[in-house]
Amino acid sequence: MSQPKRIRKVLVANRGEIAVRIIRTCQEMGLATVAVYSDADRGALHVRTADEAVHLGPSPARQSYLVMEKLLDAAKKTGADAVHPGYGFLSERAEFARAVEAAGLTFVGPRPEAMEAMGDRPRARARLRAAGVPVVPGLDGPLAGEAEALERPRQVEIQVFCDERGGAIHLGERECSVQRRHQKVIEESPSPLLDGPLRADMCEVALRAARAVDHRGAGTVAFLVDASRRFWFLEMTTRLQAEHPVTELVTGLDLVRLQLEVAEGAAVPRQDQVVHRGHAVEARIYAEDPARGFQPSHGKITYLRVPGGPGVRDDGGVYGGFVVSPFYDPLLGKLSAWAPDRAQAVARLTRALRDYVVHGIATNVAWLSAALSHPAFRAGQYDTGFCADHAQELLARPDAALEEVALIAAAVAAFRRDHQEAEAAAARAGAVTACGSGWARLGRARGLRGGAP
Amino acid sequence: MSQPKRIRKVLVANRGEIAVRIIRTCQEMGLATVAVYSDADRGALHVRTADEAVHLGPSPARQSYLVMEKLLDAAKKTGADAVHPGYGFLSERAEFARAVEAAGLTFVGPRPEAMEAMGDRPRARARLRAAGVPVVPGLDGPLAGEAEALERPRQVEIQVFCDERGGAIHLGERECSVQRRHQKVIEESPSPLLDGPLRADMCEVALRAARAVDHRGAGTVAFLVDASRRFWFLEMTTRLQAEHPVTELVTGLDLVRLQLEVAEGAAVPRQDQVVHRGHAVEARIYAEDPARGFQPSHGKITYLRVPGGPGVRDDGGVYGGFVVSPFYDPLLGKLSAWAPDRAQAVARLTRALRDYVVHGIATNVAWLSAALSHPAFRAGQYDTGFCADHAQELLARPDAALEEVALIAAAVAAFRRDHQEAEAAAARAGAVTACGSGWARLGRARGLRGGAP
Amino acid sequence: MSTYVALLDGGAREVAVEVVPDGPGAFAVRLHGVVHRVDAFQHDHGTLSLLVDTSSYTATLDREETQVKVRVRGSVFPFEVLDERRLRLRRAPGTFTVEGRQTVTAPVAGRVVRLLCRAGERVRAGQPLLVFMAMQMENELKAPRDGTVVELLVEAGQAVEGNARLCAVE
Amino acid sequence: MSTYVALLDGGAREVAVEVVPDGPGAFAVRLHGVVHRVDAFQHDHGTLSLLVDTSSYTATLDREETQVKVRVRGSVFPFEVLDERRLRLRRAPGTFTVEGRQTVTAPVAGRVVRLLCRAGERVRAGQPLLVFMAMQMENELKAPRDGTVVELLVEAGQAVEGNARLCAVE
Repeated sequence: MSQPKRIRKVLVANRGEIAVRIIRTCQEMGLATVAVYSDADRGALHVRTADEAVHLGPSPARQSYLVMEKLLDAAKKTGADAVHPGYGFLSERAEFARAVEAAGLTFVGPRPEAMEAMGDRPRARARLRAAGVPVVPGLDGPLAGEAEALERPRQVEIQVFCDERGGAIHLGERECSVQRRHQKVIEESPSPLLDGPLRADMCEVALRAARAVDHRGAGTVAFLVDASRRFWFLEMTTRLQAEHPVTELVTGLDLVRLQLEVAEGAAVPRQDQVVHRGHAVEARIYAEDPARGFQPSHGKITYLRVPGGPGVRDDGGVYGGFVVSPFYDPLLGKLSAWAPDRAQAVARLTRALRDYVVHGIATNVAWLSAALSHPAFRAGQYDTGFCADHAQELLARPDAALEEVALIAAAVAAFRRDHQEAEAAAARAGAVTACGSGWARLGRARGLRGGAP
Repeated sequence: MSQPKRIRKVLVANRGEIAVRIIRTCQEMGLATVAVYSDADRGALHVRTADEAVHLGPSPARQSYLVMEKLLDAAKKTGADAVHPGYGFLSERAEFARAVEAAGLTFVGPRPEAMEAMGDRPRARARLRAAGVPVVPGLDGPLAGEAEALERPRQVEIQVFCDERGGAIHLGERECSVQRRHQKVIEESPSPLLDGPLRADMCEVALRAARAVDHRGAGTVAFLVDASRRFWFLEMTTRLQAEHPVTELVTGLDLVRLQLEVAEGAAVPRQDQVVHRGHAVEARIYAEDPARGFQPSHGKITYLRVPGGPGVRDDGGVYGGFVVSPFYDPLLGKLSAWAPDRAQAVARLTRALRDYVVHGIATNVAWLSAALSHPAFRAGQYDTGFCADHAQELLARPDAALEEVALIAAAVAAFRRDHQEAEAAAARAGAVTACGSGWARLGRARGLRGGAP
Repeated sequence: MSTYVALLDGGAREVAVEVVPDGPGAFAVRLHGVVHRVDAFQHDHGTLSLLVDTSSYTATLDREETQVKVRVRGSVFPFEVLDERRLRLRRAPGTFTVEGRQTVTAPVAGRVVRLLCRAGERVRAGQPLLVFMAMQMENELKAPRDGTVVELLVEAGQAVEGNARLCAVE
Repeated sequence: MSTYVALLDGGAREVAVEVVPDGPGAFAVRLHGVVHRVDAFQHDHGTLSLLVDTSSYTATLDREETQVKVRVRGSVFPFEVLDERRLRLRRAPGTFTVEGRQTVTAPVAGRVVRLLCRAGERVRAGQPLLVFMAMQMENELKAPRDGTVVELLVEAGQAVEGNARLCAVE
């Protein structure tokens, strides 16, 4: 067991919303932060939020965020004493964890051996089966097609946390069955499927799995649950998950703080200190166009207004004025809602999505609202087939009742435009100082009511 | 006891952040909403957020938000069946509550008699003294100077909730001692001053006061607490308080939902169902300039970015592009943070304020950060004299360590400007289509790196 | 009063909307025989806050020539909006192109900077005919239809009044 | 390389800052004898993201002529920034006003639209001397100092090259 050290400056080896998320907790803990960025991310929010920032290289991740030596150089240059990998990129590369520790820095994550043990899926499954963990049937060899092996499974994941001192706790489950092409879109905790005994069973098995690989820090044990409520181990991720906010909302814990504390050698809380309260739902806001086959959307976010109010949490990675580039995952941020019960939490998230305004690029906000409002989702009766089964229903169709409003809007706008053009022609007097590439612009500047009372 | 009715459409007789706050809960409950607005507020957020909006009249409140007949007309015109008064404006005018009920609508608040009983302070005090409530000494007659009558008091308020069926519960306290000229600025719950026995005593007395005036709905019983931890009744407000979010964050309850449910005749939860968890702090974001004697600041908000992340709640009443008018309270919104303990909650709110970006008008954001970072506040040892005692310390002074950065910024900006002017002179070729009132503008458009990767 | 006609469902449906201004930002709008009182407020990030009678909506308009896409509460409506003149042209029997002699006039008083066509020249619809300057800004005036420049009434450098006839295409 | 001098504390302190461009958005900046590598990125809502060596700052600049207020992390620094030429003028012995004959030249090639002064006329600093047009835009050129128009070298309508001498004030 390596001797954990006090952390003072954290290099966040990631970008976007998760980098911002990690920096926020570091700031609350009084830790200095170092961001890294590629060419495309010079103007990104995580660069502005961190105390320091180091340029890695060209925009493609393999020339920047995935180049271990560049990250280690950045840590050295800035005197960082810890590296938080976030999720994706290098977060599950044992080689990177090893290199970080070899450089005398703290890797905020599991030991490289545990990462290797879990990274090699067939071996991991064998090891877990030996430890008494039920593994998805008939899947000792193949790496793909797990979800297809069971009929209409649900995907339920248990958040675990282990420390260097042998402490291991769970923080309950996350229901992750709303997936589009294996990409999670909506997550919630608790799962509408689980009852007390099933939850207790799954959490116990999850801890058994974590112990079997000598896990340290945050980990997630994913299970498939079939229609008869039997469950099988699917995989274990040895890092923070994107959907960790739902667990934070329900337990009141800050998982990034816990990660950093465990990395410094602190003990995890006792299991009986973890108290669950209410219900949380998270929706991932993607820059993609559901009407065009969910094609990613790039370009400048010309206006952004995120919702707030009771029980709403925004985990954003962008800002108004930011240019979304085609190089990375199109996740703009995550919007979550907490409430005392599931119905209120879903209603709250639906309300909040209504207030989420993004101009300049396409997003999946309307699709998310449709998904949350779908009867199957409202009833909590959905599985990993939800998105595919209801693909057509979830595509926004115009609400016929609003057609009149749209007609009025178009007619009033046309009237104003015509009117302003006429007005502009009469407005030559003050024209010398006007700026415009045509006459209409002058008219618009003078003729519009708006922006001032 | 009037027969409460099912509420379907709520007219919110208010503006700004509290109107938006109320509308949000109505949306979550599936209730239709009606906003009202003055001339200055045509573009306000509450008008855009509500399902319907009715114009009241000119900008001054006495010609719009304070004109009872106009509000009743608006309710009639839209078929609203309930009126939520928010705070301020008509919220504590018994006459208004009476007129609303006379029109056959539900007033979301106490019965007019209870409002009158509390509105007449000397009589209220006599009545409460008779009920065994300790009243600020030597203050039977005068209405002003309560805080001055005690030496260095703290102001601690108990949130109570009563229903039509005789149910009365408390939701714990709010510490409201950070006040500037009797205007609260930062509130927290629980109070760092109270221990279990003192809290139990104060809550019990608060419920006695509420029962003495036959209160219904949300109420707040304010006490002054002296250095020896003795407490006296100061006043009772019979409406929602601006600082209710700290109570919501700690109890998990939605106070506006509770108000609406009680107005429909529902019972409040049992006292033992109210569970307190963690600590919450709220800061009020004002459009005012601390460097100029806290003079209100008006004009267009040219850019707004509100913070998010774990434990942060934004209750905003404005948006980027909104014009803050001089007619009303300069409160732009409230920023709150929750965490498992006080130190983390304060650190979290401080972190969030760092990310609060408002351009175009002056705000008190830097002042709030200074107040939260002050040793007396950090230690929880402050009273109603805090703002005055530390007035000089709380005014932001430039951090000398940043002078070099400012010099570099100014020099680089000057260099770019000069460089662009020179470049523009050489850029005549493509000039015919350029838009600009001077040569420099053309150069800026061409010469700047920014906004795109 | 101005009347607009919206073509919906690719022209399968046609709806007339009459607009009468009624004070700053206010309009009376007749649609399907019902007159609505409409208050329109333009937010500077490009959305229109509309109060239709008492109902509050936020509309985003995405316009390209006469085609417009209107987004209201997550619903998107694509249609074409024509004013009376354009509609009349559209309704010319048998064709949907601009017919007859089209005269190009000065939009405001100004000066002809440059001629880009000659009398008798064949031009395509949209082709620039001359550069016109007013209020210190140059604009190209374009051919309203395919055809021949049958009249050219001005020369480069000439000052003209607003509405002055400049040339004609037929 | 450009050298700027910042006057702080109302002129009581004077700090020189040298700026050398070093690639797109990048600069080498010498301050107090230390050279910093600076990367500047302009956000379109008017703030400047600055990476000074590795440190990340957001600066907001509020400029009025040579006076500038720079806000960094809640601290506001007011100072005056002069370039070398302005500094030389400032340092002219005994006075801080512009001295000697000042020649007004054409900023770029263009045309003199109108004269607003006559030779021999007394003018005040900042008073418009003539209207100059280039790139389809008009600009007023102003008197650099109080004094007399001692030379007037152009007339209305005249086309001139960039840097052409137009008039002089002394």
